[in-house]
Amino acid sequence: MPTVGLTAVVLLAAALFAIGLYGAISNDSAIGILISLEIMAISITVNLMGFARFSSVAQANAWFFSVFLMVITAAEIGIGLALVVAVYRRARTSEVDDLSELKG
Amino acid sequence: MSTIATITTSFLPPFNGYAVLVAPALLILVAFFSLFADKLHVPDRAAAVVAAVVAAVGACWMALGADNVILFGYQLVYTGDARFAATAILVLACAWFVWTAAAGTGRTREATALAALSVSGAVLAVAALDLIVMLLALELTSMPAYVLIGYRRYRIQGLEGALKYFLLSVLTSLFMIYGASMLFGLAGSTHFAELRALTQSPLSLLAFVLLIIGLFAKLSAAPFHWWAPDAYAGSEPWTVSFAATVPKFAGILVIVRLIQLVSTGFSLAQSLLLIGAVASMVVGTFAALTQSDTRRLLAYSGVVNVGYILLVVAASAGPDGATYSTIALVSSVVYALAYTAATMGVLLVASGEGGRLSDLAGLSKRRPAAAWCLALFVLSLIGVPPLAGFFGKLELFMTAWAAGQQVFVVIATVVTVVSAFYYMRLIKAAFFDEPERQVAASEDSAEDTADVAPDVAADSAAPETPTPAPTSRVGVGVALGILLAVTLLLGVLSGPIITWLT
Amino acid sequence: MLLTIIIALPLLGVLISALLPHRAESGAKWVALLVTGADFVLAAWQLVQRGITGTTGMQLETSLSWIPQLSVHYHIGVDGLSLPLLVLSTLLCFLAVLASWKITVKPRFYFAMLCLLSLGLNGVFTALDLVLFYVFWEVVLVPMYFLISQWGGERRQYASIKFFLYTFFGSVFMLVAIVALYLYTGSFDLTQLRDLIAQTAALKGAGIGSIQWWLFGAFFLGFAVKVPIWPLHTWLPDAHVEAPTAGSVLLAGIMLKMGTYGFLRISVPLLPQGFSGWQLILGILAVISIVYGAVVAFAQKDVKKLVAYSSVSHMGFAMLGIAAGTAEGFNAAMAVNISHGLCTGMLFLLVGMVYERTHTRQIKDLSGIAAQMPVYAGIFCFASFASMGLPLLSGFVGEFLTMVGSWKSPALPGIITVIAGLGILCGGAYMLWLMQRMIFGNPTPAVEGQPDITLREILCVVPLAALVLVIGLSWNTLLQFTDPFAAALVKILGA
Amino acid sequence: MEHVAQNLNLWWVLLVPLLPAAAFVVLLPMSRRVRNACRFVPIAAMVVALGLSIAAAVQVYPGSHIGEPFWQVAWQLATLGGHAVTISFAVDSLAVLMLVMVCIVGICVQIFSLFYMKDDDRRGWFFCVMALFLAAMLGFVLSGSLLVEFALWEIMGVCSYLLIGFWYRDEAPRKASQKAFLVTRTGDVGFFVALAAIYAACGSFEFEHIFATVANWSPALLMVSSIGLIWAAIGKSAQIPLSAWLPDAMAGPTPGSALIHAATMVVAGVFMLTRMLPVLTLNPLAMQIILVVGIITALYGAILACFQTDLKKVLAFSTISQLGYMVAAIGVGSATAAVFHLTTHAFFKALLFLTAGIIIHATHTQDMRQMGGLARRMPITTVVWTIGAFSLAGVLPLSGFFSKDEIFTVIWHSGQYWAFAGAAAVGVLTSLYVVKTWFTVFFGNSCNVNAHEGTATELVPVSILAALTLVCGFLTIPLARFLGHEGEWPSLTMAATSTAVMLCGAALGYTIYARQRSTERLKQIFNVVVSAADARFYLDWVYDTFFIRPYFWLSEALWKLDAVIIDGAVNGVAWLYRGLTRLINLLDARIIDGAVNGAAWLYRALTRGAQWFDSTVIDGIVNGLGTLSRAIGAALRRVQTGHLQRYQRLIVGAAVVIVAVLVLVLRFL
Repeated sequence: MPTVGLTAVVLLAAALFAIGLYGAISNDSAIGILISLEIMAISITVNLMGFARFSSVAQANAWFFSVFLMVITAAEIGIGLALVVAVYRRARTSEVDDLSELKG
Repeated sequence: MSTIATITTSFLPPFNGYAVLVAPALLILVAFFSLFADKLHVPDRAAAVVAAVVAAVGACWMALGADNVILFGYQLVYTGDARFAATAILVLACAWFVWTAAAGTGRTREATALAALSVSGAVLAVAALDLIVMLLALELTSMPAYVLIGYRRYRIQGLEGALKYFLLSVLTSLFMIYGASMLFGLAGSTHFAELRALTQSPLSLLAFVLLIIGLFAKLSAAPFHWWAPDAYAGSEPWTVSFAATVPKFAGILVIVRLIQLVSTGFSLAQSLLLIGAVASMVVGTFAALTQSDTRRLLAYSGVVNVGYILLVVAASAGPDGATYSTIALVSSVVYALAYTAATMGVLLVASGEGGRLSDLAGLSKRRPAAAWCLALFVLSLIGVPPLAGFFGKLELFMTAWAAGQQVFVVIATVVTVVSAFYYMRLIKAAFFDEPERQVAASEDSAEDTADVAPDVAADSAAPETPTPAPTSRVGVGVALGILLAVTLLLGVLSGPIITWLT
Repeated sequence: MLLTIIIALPLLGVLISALLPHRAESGAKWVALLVTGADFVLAAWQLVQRGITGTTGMQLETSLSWIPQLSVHYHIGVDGLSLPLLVLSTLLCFLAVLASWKITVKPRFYFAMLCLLSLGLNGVFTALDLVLFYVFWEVVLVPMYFLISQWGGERRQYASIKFFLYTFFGSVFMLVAIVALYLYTGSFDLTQLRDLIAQTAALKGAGIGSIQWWLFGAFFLGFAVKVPIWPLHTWLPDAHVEAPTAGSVLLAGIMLKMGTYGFLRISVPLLPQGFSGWQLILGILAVISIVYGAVVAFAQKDVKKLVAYSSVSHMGFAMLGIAAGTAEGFNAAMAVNISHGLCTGMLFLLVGMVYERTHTRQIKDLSGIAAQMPVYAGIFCFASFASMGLPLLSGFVGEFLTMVGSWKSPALPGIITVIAGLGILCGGAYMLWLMQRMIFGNPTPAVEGQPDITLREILCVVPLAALVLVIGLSWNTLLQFTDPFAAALVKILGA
Repeated sequence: MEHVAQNLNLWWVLLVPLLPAAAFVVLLPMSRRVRNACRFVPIAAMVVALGLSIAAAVQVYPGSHIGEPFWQVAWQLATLGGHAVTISFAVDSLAVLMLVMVCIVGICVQIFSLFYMKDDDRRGWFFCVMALFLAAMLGFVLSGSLLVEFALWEIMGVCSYLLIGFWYRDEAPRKASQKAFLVTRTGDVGFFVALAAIYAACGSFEFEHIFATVANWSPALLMVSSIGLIWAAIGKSAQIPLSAWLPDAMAGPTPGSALIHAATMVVAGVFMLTRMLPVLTLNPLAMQIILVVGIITALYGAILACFQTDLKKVLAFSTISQLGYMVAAIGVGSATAAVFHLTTHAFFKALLFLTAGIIIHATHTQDMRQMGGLARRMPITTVVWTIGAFSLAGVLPLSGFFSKDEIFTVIWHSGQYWAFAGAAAVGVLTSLYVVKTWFTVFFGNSCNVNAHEGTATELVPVSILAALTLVCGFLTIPLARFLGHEGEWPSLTMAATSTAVMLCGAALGYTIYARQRSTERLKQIFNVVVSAADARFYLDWVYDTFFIRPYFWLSEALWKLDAVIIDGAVNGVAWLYRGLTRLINLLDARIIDGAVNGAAWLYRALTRGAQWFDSTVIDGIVNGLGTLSRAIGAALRRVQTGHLQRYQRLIVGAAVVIVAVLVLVLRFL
């Protein structure tokens, strides 16, 4: 079975990134947006693993990078969910479109 | 690794001094201490006092520390300008902590903790010479800022602003991380010096653009500044004064350092930065003209000021930019401090009154000293000599002009003249307008107590009515005094400061 | 070192009077009086000493490096041009403090602002480095803005904002010109700039359209707003009417001189070719200012506005003197500067006194002052005749030398001198018309029963009157300072 | 004619002007009461000054040509561009003569005003200003440089302003003083230009320096300076067309008018012309102008004097016409004739004015129609008035005859016969109005019953002047020789012609006025001339319509220009902004509901902005830029709708646009 090349992995990562991006833009509910942001984060990790496996880059660096990336994403999700819950408790909705009081 | 050594040693002599990290470490300790303050039966504002002391000590430590400290194998390098930036950030933080200790309303423990974390992140970010460290430090700086914007949990605007700020920032920082990962993949290493050697290919160019776009969003530079007005208008001026200054200062340092070291490889870096600069200046000025809310006005003024800095950075990113890179770095750091000090000053003065311009009405009668401080900060923002704003702008425009961006400097001068119009409205409000209603509490604070929904879920325990500790005028005076000193002395002492920076 | 003391002394006044405790508010005026008085004594002592030894070249120079990277130096010095102006500035500040003895609204800030204004003015007249000059130029702007906006009349807010934006607009162009000069020659220092400019090839071209011409144009905008020259003068009447007495005295007495000082110190010596291109334009605008100011002054209903427009007309003479480009012309410009400062300072003090008593400035409400306040009427007539340009008084020195200078100047046609002569006539017309309506005639209810001039008020006016008489009688007391500078300037233009 | 040695040390002559100046300086700071008390100080000063001038006259006796000073002092006023400018005083024969004349008249007037002003509470101020005026006049006469002459010339103008407007409470004196000062200053504009031209030509103001270099002046410069000097003399000596101020100046106190508006100040113009004669003679056109102006003014004054009913106005117009004579004399180049007439005129005109003062004081009115038959009640005044009046008319033994005859001969010898005819006509008219006033005031039905003779203090100075008028006639020769000119008695034929002219006028006057016949019939015949005369030949009307009213209109118009157009452009911004925000709100409703992604919307907004911007530019309101930026600002704020989704789309849209732009740039780079 044909070996999977670097370009294939990068393309996969790019595709995943695009899916996540589209999800973030078109979603109405905040939770939906959070989930799609997570997909984008994962696509970056796939990208890193692709480079680690196929290109001559020092593998250790790639692993550090992806571990730190996961740390960052975990922190973001923690804060994101806290905010969404707080908003829900206050405004009884997590639909982003309803939250348009601040403008101008 | 050898190439890194040769490049960095070419201008940075090796010197192991991890002592420099004392400041961020202390700050993190303070954060934990303030989080558990109620367990230790310590009064609410004590945390802020401790944080202020630590920030002051950290600032002196940084200022007097040795030069060119290299840590973690060239990932964290405290050159002259990094140390100056760190000192500046710690001075700003100290002023903020003093103000919180003096006049912070309601629970300030958590705010102190968040701010301490954010400052430690910023202190690290200014010295980052490695992609991973940079990303980590930037995230550490901005995450507490999201929460600070939404600090008043029981106010929907604050939370809405925070949510918007959070979602948009995460989206753009994911762009940044994606670009960084692509660059890492192509260049094989995350260190800036390695990235410089990167050959120019469409893929690497795309990655670099994404990285820069992420940084633009962090700085609220135009096309990506949408979160700033809503985020700032949502929350209290007190929290905005921190969120609008320290993360932005760190972001400026990072983008300047990045462009200085990496941009030579990418010929398009200059045009990208120019687009960002002009867009920010134009959009920021026009939008600010019609604002009636202090925080929103300062948000757009922030966009404009970042536009000026991007102009200088773009000047140094050009083909012959190398000669101007040091002056560009110096002038952008000096201007960043001048701008952030003035913005924090204005917002701290406004924190005592309320978010909208009309709340400032009659300030000169109620608090004449604060009104005159406000006037001085605004005059510095306009760029009237002998305040810091003028010297910052003078150096910025002269460097940009010398580097060949004459057309954009003319645009910047016109924008400065137009900016005088909307900045003067702050002075007009403070000195000329008469307060319409004598209601002491401004509309924001009235809202704090009004919309406490009765049927709030048990666990979030309706916020105990904030026992308003007496605002000590001395504390407020000291906080504004620090910022005033920065605004006044930065201009006059710009000679020695520049020698320190280079 | 002494010059730095003279400049920085008002700073002491600013700090002390601003930081006085609330209880000791009335002490602020004494502090201000002491500081400005000492400042004046020091400056006058220097003038007398210099008078004996003569002032050729720069005196009392001190030069410290301030921003080495941009080669900006704290370089100050005094010569024939700036020493008289410095003494006039310190004198007027002292008299302004004396005249605002009855200020009760926030006196601490009021006198702090006056001292800050005095600091700025001293700085402008002694700075020999373009950036330092620009900094002091802007520093003067801020206290004046607050003086007008906080202690002014009804439309003070509009007037102060307009004053601020007009001057700020002008000074932005001046900054651009200063930066451009730096980029061409690499130095901000006035003394070296002249030969640097002469050497740089780029700035060689003469006549319209050359770079020097554009640079002169940019400086012209900055200074013309301040002088004020005809189209850019509309801020002056509003600012004067709304400013408090002390504010108007300083605004008209000394701040208008910053414009002409700028021309004589920066524009003409540094950009001789640029100047030759602009000479005719300056001359025409100056003559328009003279006649326009005099004619419009005739139609004024408010005394302060009348005196404000008279300032536009008088400063028109100074500009005509500069535009002439001859030795008599430059002497005339400096003579008008000093004598206009003295006469208009006196007039504004006197108008202030009437306003303090009758609380009205409308001419139709005031008449018959001679019957009610004879001594005041005498002094007012003296001041009016001085500003009309009566011989044996200082007004005549300036106007006469302008006529002689502009006639001798090759660049200006003869007709300009004749029109300027008509300007002098119109000047006489509005002054006489004012005296006839305000001083003579039967006292109106507003003037009825007003007390005559008090000793303090006389003390305000007597020094100015004495100087007007001394300069009028022996021209040399003033011209011995200005003539070496004028001769040097003519040599530069000639070369 | 041997000349007196030039090395006389006459420093003390400078005391003559300094003494009254000292009196002025002493009197000025005094309070009103003290100043009224020491009114005598100026009189004492003048007496000493008279003594000194007579001594100077004796010292200098045989005299020398005009312009050759016996003694001169100069000092440096200032250095202009390294070139020294000096001012100086010079004593020559003309100066000494004028010193004596001015001192005599001054003392007489001051003694007269002791009584005349005794019940006015500001009499101290009157004497103070008189002292300043005398000091200025004496200094003016002695000045050796044109600049000093100009300075003191203007000081005299101020003194006349203060004296005319002495009773400033009433309307007439206030208006008259302002009119006088402004008209004279109109003349001074000419002096200013002349001074500038002369300095430009020869770099100094000293007379001998000017006369030395005048030969090689450029004709244009010569023309400008002479025209300027003539214009100044016209202004000061109330010649046509600037003569309207002198009749109105009669609103001031009579002694003031006597001294200033008859004897001294108004002749300053003539004196200046005599001083600058060497410059003027080089310019034939200028001499012709002077002659023409002189003759016309003489005619104008004489005609109008005949139609005046106010006693002082008659004398005012008579002064104008006599000044016309002097100017005409200079016009034909003879300085001595002019100076001789100036001296005699000063005496008899001062005499007439002071006597008029006595009459007015006695009858409490200035209107001649209410006077009559005073001869019986005031004999001495009548005798003295007759001496003065007949000298004015030119009756044989009196000084007027000789000086007028001198002028007739000089005009005749110059060959300008039209001028001689004019002069003769003026002679006729002069004697006409002299006889007219003589009859109406002193004879006919006496309607002032309680008119009483003047007191001693009034009559003494008047009689001194009368004596001088008698004596001066016989001094023609010595006076001429004193001025360095070979004088001779008027030839028989000339004496006969001038007496004939006088008798003809007198006869005409006798027939009309002696028998109080009503002059109504005469008025119908010459009604056009009479109405014109009443309006002073419409001179004042010309002033008003062509100068004063348009000046008021111009100043109002320019002030409106200032307030509306220049200011309007600046604060028009606020009004514009309100108008445009309403327009934007209208557009606003349609944009929002269009769900457009960020990039496309931005593009359309810019085009609409551009199209809208053109419409404003076409209107030409450049200051709309301020409003445009606010309008765009408002539009931009529309984009900030608060919807998170929109922001995300905007960010992504922006990123896409930027990448696209960069890629395009890369391809073409």
